[in-house]
Amino acid sequence: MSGFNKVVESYEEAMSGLEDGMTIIAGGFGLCGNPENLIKEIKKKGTKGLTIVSNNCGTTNHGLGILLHDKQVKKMVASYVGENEEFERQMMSGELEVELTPQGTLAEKMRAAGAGIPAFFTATGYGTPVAEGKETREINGRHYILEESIKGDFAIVKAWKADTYGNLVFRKTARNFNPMAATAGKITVVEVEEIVQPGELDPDHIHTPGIYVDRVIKGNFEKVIEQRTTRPSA
Amino acid sequence: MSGFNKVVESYEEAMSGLEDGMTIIAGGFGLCGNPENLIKEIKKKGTKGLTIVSNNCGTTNHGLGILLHDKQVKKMVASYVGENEEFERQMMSGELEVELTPQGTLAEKMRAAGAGIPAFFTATGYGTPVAEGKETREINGRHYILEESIKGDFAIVKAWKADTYGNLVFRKTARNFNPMAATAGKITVVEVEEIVQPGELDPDHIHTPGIYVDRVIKGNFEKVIEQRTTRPSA
Amino acid sequence: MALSREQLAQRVAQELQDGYYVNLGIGIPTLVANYVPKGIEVMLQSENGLLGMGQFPTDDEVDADLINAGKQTVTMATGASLFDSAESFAMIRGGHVDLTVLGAFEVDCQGNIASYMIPGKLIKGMGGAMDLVAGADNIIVTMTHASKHGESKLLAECTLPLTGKGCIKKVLTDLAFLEIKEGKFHLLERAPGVSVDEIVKLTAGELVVPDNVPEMTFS
Amino acid sequence: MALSREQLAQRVAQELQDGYYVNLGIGIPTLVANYVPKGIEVMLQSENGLLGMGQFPTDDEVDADLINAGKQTVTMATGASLFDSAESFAMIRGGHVDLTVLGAFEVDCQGNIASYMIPGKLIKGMGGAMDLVAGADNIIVTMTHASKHGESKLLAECTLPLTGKGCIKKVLTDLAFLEIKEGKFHLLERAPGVSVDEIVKLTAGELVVPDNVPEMTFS
Repeated sequence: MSGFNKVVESYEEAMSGLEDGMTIIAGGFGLCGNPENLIKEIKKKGTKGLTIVSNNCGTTNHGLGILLHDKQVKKMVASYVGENEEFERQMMSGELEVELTPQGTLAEKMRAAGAGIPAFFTATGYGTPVAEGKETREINGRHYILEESIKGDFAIVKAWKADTYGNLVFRKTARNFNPMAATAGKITVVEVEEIVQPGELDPDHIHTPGIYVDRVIKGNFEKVIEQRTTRPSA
Repeated sequence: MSGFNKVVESYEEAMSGLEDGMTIIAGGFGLCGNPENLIKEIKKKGTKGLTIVSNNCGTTNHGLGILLHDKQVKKMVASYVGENEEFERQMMSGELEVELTPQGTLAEKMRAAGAGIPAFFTATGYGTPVAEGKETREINGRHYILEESIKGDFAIVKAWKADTYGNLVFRKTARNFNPMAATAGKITVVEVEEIVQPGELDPDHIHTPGIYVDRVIKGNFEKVIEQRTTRPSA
Repeated sequence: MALSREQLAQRVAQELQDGYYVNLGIGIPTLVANYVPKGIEVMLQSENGLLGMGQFPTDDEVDADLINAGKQTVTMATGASLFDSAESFAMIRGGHVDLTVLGAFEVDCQGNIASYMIPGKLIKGMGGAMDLVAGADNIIVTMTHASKHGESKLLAECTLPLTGKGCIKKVLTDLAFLEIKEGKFHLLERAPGVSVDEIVKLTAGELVVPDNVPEMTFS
Repeated sequence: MALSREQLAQRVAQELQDGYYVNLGIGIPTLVANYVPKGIEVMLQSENGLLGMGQFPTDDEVDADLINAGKQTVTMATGASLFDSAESFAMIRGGHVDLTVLGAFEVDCQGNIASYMIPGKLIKGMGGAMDLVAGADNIIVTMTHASKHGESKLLAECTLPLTGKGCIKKVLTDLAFLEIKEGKFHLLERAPGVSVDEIVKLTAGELVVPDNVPEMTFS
């Protein structure tokens, strides 16, 4: 690697340095825009005792869900359990530690980590189990709780296109948590559908500047659809 | 106005409702990307006792600077005084109240206001005059101060293009504070170089979704350059 | 007669106003989109990063990269915009969404809502619901008035873990449309053919009943 | 001989490493861009919303919408990206910039820096400087060692309002390159032809002088 070329050639290289007990921030909303091949690489590596921060944990057989089978995950920080029975089972049985976090708070925690903000106040979760043990404060007549940012040893991200400098463009709702995740990893690894040369992406329309990105790899994606819903053709 | 059509035809209409003593959040970095015609309309209206939140106050004769001449501004919240002698003079003499705010903190205060975050911790300004009277806290061995969000009665914004629904696209470094300002106004007014029909802007590349925007007007722009620096042609 | 799911959606749709940005939760709220009154335009926000959600795609239009918060494939309406989750919740938490419609297990007359878990039985997670109820001024909760066993879901105090505290002001059930204020439920309308007595019987929290309770009307 | 402005820039440039993202302040720091060592690529961040700042434009290229933090017209380098001020300072405050170079009025041996105002005389404002010094691990302050009147600017304690507290570890003056640690200045290098005695005389804060203080070399 030299200069700003961040392209790596193998998934092994992409995830090198990942160790037992680390924290991983993962982009994706269910199976939409999830870094599916990076997740498969983690499964293959067999890394254990992971803390995973992601909106949900994929489905039972796809996405992050595949890391639950071999008990690679010690703790999940997520907003949603639904659509993954194994997640719910391990949570109910106490095998898996779970920190249920409101979706907006989760997105903001990742952004804050990347932006040097260690904590922020939010109304979300005030007076609910989410507020337990957290500082509360009344500001201008409204109640808020203090939430802390959340940083990962690794961030795993799925983008549509990258240039070799790691500038990223996302596509449609596959963007979701990916841009924030990209800012919150000590090492940020991105898999993309297409790698282009620097200068090919419009600078005004780069969603994630390359400064946040450490490694880029081109992958092939299955893109499983969770709820295929259609209307009849006219 | 009906449905989501936010286009107004006159600057008078664009700034209607502005009253003495209100707070205005303004986009722009010096004269780059500043809502110059909206500012001229405020001068024309002669509204007084304004609090203006903006990175700087234009120059002595352009941009927000023109509101200083007739003492329309009671208070400036800004990061930078340089390049505007009248600003410095009024500040030194005490005629103008000034809250000097670090540039990144200012951007974050606007974003926080739009995002429902009343306050956040930041390392910026710890141990400096900016920290005076503010709560400090040590988190993971680093010192932070608590900064509050800042909301405006009006936000005035300059974008490159808008569709009639108020979806915005900015151009190059004229983006600067504009997207955050757009989220922080009770009434957000945007002037643009071109208005297009809904559907003409690529949804993946809209910088500010129309939900933040109340009024859109097409303007003609002088675009004064503060420091024209060039290299010889090859 | 208790309202059908479709009627619930229809009644909620009467609350829509021209130019509203609306977030519709999973389930009954989603159906509201089918009953937008004539002459009115609304724009649907999907918290996974889409403003201007369109109808379901045809087979040819299906795109794995374009889903709603229920993870269903969708399309975009004209003038739609796409953004990341932080921006999406900035909109929601910053109070920019005009109307939020969502379901619940229980509400109480303090405006509390419980919707995301039943300890020991069911853990779905709150998803974006805690953000939605904390961020919006204008929320309509749609739910059945009572359980299948006739237990009221409109309580003096919620028994399940809360999704939000003191944030609900309007509840539409299959039997009634109610407002919550000053620590009480206030009966505004009743479903066609449903008696005030029945509503009183199935409302566990304190209920204020005015002299005249109009029936809902559907056009 | 005291270093020229160009030599200050040259010496800072020796600290650049391949792949560094760098923020250069107004004045001398800006000149660093002219001395990037051969075989090394760096990318310049301009805090008004540009990563990958290029050279000044030709007359034909001048664009009022493309300026740097000093409000000078600039161009973009290949692979540049543009963003808003919140994103720009997220980069800075989140510690993603590898090296920050900026000027100062004073620094002291506690790592404090003063650079944005002289009470009663001059108020420029801090601009992005407070964010830059609070956000970066790797900062080089460039300044003259003493005032025209021979008053040291490397103090035991800053006298002017601070821009940042305990955040400066490296200072390059026209006379010396110094490190700040454990509450002391440590002399690392001296400008060619400048004696250790002269540096000692013009350093008001406690200064540790090793047995051997090499002269800076310029290629």
